[in-house]
Amino acid sequence: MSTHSVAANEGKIWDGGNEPFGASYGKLMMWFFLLSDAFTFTALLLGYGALRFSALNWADPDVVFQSAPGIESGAPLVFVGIMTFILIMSSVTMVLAVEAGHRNSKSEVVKWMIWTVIGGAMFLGCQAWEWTHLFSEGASITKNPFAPELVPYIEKFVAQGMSHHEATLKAVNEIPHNYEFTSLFFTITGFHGFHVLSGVVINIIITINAMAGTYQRRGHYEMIEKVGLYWHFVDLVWVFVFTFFYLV
Amino acid sequence: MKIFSTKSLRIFAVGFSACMFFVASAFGQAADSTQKASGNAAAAGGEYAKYDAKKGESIFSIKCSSCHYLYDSEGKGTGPSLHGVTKRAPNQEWFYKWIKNSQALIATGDKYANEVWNKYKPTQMTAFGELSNDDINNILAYIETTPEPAPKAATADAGAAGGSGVAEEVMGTSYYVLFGLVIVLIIAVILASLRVISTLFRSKGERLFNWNNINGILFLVFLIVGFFWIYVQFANYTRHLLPEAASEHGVLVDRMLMITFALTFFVFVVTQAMLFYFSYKYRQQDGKKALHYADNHRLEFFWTLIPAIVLTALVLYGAKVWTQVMFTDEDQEKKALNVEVYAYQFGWNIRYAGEDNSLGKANYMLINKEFEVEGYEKGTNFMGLDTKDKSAMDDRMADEMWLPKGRPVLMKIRAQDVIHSAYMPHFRVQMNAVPGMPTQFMFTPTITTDEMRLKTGDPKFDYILLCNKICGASHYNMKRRVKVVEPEEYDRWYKEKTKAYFTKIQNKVDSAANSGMAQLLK
Amino acid sequence: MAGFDTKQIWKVFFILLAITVLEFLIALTPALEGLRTDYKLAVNLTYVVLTLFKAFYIIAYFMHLKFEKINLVYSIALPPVFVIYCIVLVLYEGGYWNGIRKENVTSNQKIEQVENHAPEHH
Amino acid sequence: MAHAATAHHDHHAGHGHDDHGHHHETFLSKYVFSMDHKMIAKQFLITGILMAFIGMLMSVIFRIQLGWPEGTYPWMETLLGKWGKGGKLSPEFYMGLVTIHGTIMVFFVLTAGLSGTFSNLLIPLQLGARDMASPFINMLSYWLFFVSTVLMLGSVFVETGPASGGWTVYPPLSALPQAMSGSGLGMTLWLLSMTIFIASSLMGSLNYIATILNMRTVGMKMTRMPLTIWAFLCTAILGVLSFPVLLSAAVLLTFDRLFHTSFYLNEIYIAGAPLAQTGGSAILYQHLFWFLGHPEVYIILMPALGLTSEVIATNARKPIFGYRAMIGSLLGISVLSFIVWGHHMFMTGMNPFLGNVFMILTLVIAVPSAVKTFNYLATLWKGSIHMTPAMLFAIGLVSMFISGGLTGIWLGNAALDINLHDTYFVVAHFHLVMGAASIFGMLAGVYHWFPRMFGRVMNARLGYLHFWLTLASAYMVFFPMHFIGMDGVPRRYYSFTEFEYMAPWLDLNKFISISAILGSVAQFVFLYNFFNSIFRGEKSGQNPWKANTLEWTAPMDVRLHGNWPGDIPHVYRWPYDYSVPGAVDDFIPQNVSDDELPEAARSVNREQTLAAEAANQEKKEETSTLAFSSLFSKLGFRKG
Repeated sequence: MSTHSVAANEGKIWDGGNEPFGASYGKLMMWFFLLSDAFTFTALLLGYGALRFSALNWADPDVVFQSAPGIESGAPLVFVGIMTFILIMSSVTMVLAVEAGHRNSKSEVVKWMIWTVIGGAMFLGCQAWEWTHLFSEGASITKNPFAPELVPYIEKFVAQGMSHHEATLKAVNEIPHNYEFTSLFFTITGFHGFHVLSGVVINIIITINAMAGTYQRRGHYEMIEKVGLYWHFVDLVWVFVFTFFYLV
Repeated sequence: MKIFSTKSLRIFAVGFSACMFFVASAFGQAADSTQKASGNAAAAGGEYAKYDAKKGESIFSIKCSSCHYLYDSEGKGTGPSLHGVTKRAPNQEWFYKWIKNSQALIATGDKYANEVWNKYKPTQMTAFGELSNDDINNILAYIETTPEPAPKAATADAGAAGGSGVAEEVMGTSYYVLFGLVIVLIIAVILASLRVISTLFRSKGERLFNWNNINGILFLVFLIVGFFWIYVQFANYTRHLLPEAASEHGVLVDRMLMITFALTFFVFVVTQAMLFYFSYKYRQQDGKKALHYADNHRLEFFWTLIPAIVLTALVLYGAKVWTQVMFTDEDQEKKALNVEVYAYQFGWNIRYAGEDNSLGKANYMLINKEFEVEGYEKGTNFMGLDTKDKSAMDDRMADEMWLPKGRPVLMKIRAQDVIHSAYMPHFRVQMNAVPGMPTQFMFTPTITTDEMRLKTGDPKFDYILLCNKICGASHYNMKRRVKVVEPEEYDRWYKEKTKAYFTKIQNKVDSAANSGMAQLLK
Repeated sequence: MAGFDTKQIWKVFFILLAITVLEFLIALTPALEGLRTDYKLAVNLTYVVLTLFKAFYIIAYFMHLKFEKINLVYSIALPPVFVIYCIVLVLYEGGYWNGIRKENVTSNQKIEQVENHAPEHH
Repeated sequence: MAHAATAHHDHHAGHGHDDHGHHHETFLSKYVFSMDHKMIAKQFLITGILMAFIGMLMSVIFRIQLGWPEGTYPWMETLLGKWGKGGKLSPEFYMGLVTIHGTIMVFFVLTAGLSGTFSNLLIPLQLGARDMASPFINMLSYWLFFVSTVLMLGSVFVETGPASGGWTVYPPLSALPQAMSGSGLGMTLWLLSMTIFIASSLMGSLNYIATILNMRTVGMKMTRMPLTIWAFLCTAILGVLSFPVLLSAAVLLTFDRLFHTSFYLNEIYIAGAPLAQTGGSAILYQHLFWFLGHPEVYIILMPALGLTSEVIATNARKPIFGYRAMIGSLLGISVLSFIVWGHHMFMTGMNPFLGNVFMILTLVIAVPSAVKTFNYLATLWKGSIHMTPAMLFAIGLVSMFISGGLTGIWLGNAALDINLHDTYFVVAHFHLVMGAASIFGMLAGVYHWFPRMFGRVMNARLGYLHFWLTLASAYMVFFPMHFIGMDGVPRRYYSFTEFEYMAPWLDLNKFISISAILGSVAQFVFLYNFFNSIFRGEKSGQNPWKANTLEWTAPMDVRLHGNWPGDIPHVYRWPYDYSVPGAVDDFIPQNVSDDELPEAARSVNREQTLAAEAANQEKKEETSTLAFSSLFSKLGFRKG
């Protein structure tokens, strides 16, 4: 076996002095980092799954997410649909930037990168709106106005002459209830949002670099590819968050 | 040529100062313990003489002793030592409030309460809402009228082997410290002299020591001495191990343990012997060359396959025992004696199902709430029992866990604050107590406490329930006595216990056994 | 470079869009209300499967994994097997907790009780 | 051919491999914010040693409490202040010491100190790379580690005391400041420190993986890598996949603490009031924690096993037995380690059905472990063992690994775990198998590669003294604990005076404490030897142990950034060609090609081994003049 001594390099990919994965160390590190980050999100979603499975009741997503700017209620999931579309769209522009990078086309890279940054910023804006809206409904990381056990109280308070909104706020502030749903929602979407935010920041930096011609000088646009991987990963995570929080 | 090089001197200095450090500590300790005056006992507490110190003692031993000692426990218990506490606190009323809920008292801005809090915070005292003012007076009576025990040396009853009383204790300590000192000294002397001798030899161009031989031989010596030492340990320590399992499934567990022990010990002896013997045998010697021998697939195949087969057998057997122990069907559970242990920092509340053999439900939000049930007196609901659940009404509270021999026991385990673990080593029973997630363990005690006392030859033997999951400062002192008795004796005790739970209510239930109360229970 | 041409990218985009729209249809079509309540598990599994499809397209095409060397593909695709194992076990465990919780709901954990003894709330 | 390697490096513009030797170095860039992997390795090592001593002295303090529970020591009050009132260690601080001792030892000494040091030192050197893939991230990894150690030690000095929930910090105990004093600021610092540590570990691991995959020199096939590198690779993969799960667990715990969420809290009544936080599950944390926690055990152990493989083969002058089986068992252990975490939770209220699943998978791990043990024994068999201090420690590791590993068969069995869970038996088990064994591996590594780090050799006789004292005291401390544990004595108890049935063990506890103190004193011998040898040790030759691996071909000028002047040597063989029949010397370095060897030693394979051995007997006295003309023969170090 290994005691066989052969010529140093027969040109096989695993023989050393080579890149067996056909990827530079930077790309490899990004891939493995993403794998690692995937486990972080997995653990969070696992916590979500286990707690949801163990809970005796759970908020109905159709009720929670039924608002969009301009529509106070009655449009379930429309807004998150828009958010999903924005994020997928920005993923597409990112791929287009990478593709342009392969053709060493600086102007196109910059164009698509700017679109990607805009997409990311729009997504963040949407998330900010959604959070604000939920806050205004009385939700926070430790308050869950959608908890089914609050419904009778809200009804009671409404019967006492309060508006539905007031009654909800009163109930959520005074009655102990299970707020796992909102805790998990804000934690996980927050963690995802944090990833989007850092992605946008990184995208801005590399857009500026691309404008300045750094990658042109370097001769390749691999940096765009690496950052692109990260950006798609953020999209990927959203796909799961979307399914598990909004649909299931 | 220097006889004492700076290097050897320095090694010596390090070792020596380390030893002196411990010797000094030991004597510091000796001096300290001899100074412990046998202070004048029982002087205080005159005004508490009218209360029942005996009752107070029993409550103290259950509720207080995890964290408090009576005398001189500087640094030992989690809380202060209590003798003389009535002189420190403002008045009797203060104790009622403090013991029932110290945090609430602190929040009111009470001066002394805050003083105590500032001294001990953030360690909090468990709230004992269930204690009545009378109970508290009884405890105080016990605290203030109990004389300080004479120093250990006089009583000299400390445990079977541990040995000893203060004087011997100090002797023991010094002995060990001196022992350590001597070893280090010897090593230092050997080192220094080796250095001198080898320098002498080296100056003549010779090597005195063949370290390969020395280390090789030391491996052999280590092997022999080590095995002898292990033998000595088995000879000395096996008698201190747990006595035979006192439960039905415990016998299975023990059998499994013996098989695993035999197997692993055999492998242990063989592989360690091979390792050290090879190290000795194949040490480098002049004229000997190593064998170039890189692998042997047949050999490797066998020593993969054999452990795999053995382990498969172990796993299957283990899974069988585990399944037998842990999986109980509902019928069995209904027939079994239903007992609940409710862990809190730092103690256990024990509840028995009533005549319906069904434990009432409980809700953590009701703990220590005043409760009022129609027809009952007001009381404090210290286990958070569901006052609407009829099966809770006849549940009984006990200070000790008594179990009838030969009857399956379904132990329901709950925790009030943090994770604890209900561990009863003699029954081979253990299960964590998780807040918000009741767990259970079913077992059948087979040996009564008295029988076990005969078997172990220890007249003071007792089964014990202790906490085995880190739960806070007094984790090490969270215990409850368990007593296994003949079924008839258990029945007698159980009937007596009917008075113990829902103290105030139960008195009434008894006095009005034929009234509406009894009907309510049905 | 293989796998990167504008046509392909837009094609994948439309596939992703189509799957998402399908998910919305399942979630929102009033006619399917009965299906959603009666076959909750099956509907949820459908969502999960559709999500996995989306994930596949993102990873394979956008992240370009499909066109990488097979070594890289395996080293990225295999570790999530642990995740699946972990998910199965932990969800199973969650279901077990649910059983225990159901068993221990107290009869008066309902409104009055909670109301009378409401603890301080953060 | 050599240009392949350089060309390959040019490809990664932007990091400073190629300017070795040229750039101007200040004190800061050379010793503090160095990006040279050798310097970073030294930084990890010295921080690790420092941490090890802190952790060890903590254990001495609580061992004194356990050995002499009634004793009072004036110096304790001087040292610990309010935690040692009246010269007596307080129960709160005892818990804190136990926790910080565990955390420091597990994460800072045996994860960062062991794997960080040797991965950094050996991966580029043994693979023939100029540096890590990303020297900058490598530097960042060390400094994040450093920050996390500072925070962790800071936890000891906060007013409410250090984190004290045990190193596993199970909530609710760790989530609620009301539950114990250590759950205050100390706990927050613990979590913060761990978060930073995870980032550090992740950066390190990514670097190791990328370097191992991409930066091997020409001819360094995966199947020619030394087992050390295989071990580091598996370790890094485990780290990348498992640490993030702890990160999530820590984030959720932090939220429970700071924002009053209730991921881990349910139906709690504490400090005289019901807690508003409800609806979570304490067991969820345990699942997440042990999903990391179990691989972590192997993250600790595997580098030690890797180092030992190399040290044993080199010093027994034999090829490591069953190289492929060794790799296979490393991979097997890695994979299995992800699916057995539940064996830490048999008694925690986990679904008993899962108990069966986890038990079966757990005991499967024993098989690759057994293979490793037997392979070590077979390597020693008919060897020519050079008793260097490193070799002694490597043998010690095998002994500890056997002793501790066998009790794993007990604890992995759910039925036995009923009575052994959380007792001293567990303490004995993991201290032997992952504590002592890994420390032994680390020490073996330090003695063996000290010349590579500092250009000097550590004093062997002090090494022998250190070894024998350490071996003896390790067994004296941990072996008797099995008996205590089998008697059902729980761990993490502040004293054993409160229970009658524990009384017989008071004497033995004294013995254990004395042994622990003895063992700790012995470590000062090492400390002295280590620092003394850095400055005054005997200068090492080029290849002091006559080893085959590439690191000994690089010039011993430790300041050289870039490792090899000129071209990186190519590799022609596996690293275990020791005592090859027909060869002149009893070792053939990896960079020696067949052409440079005598005819008889070429292309030796298994089948030919015995025949060649016979031939070798005849030619024993013969010295071939066809000696290889490599770097080694020119250097002409002493023989014998």
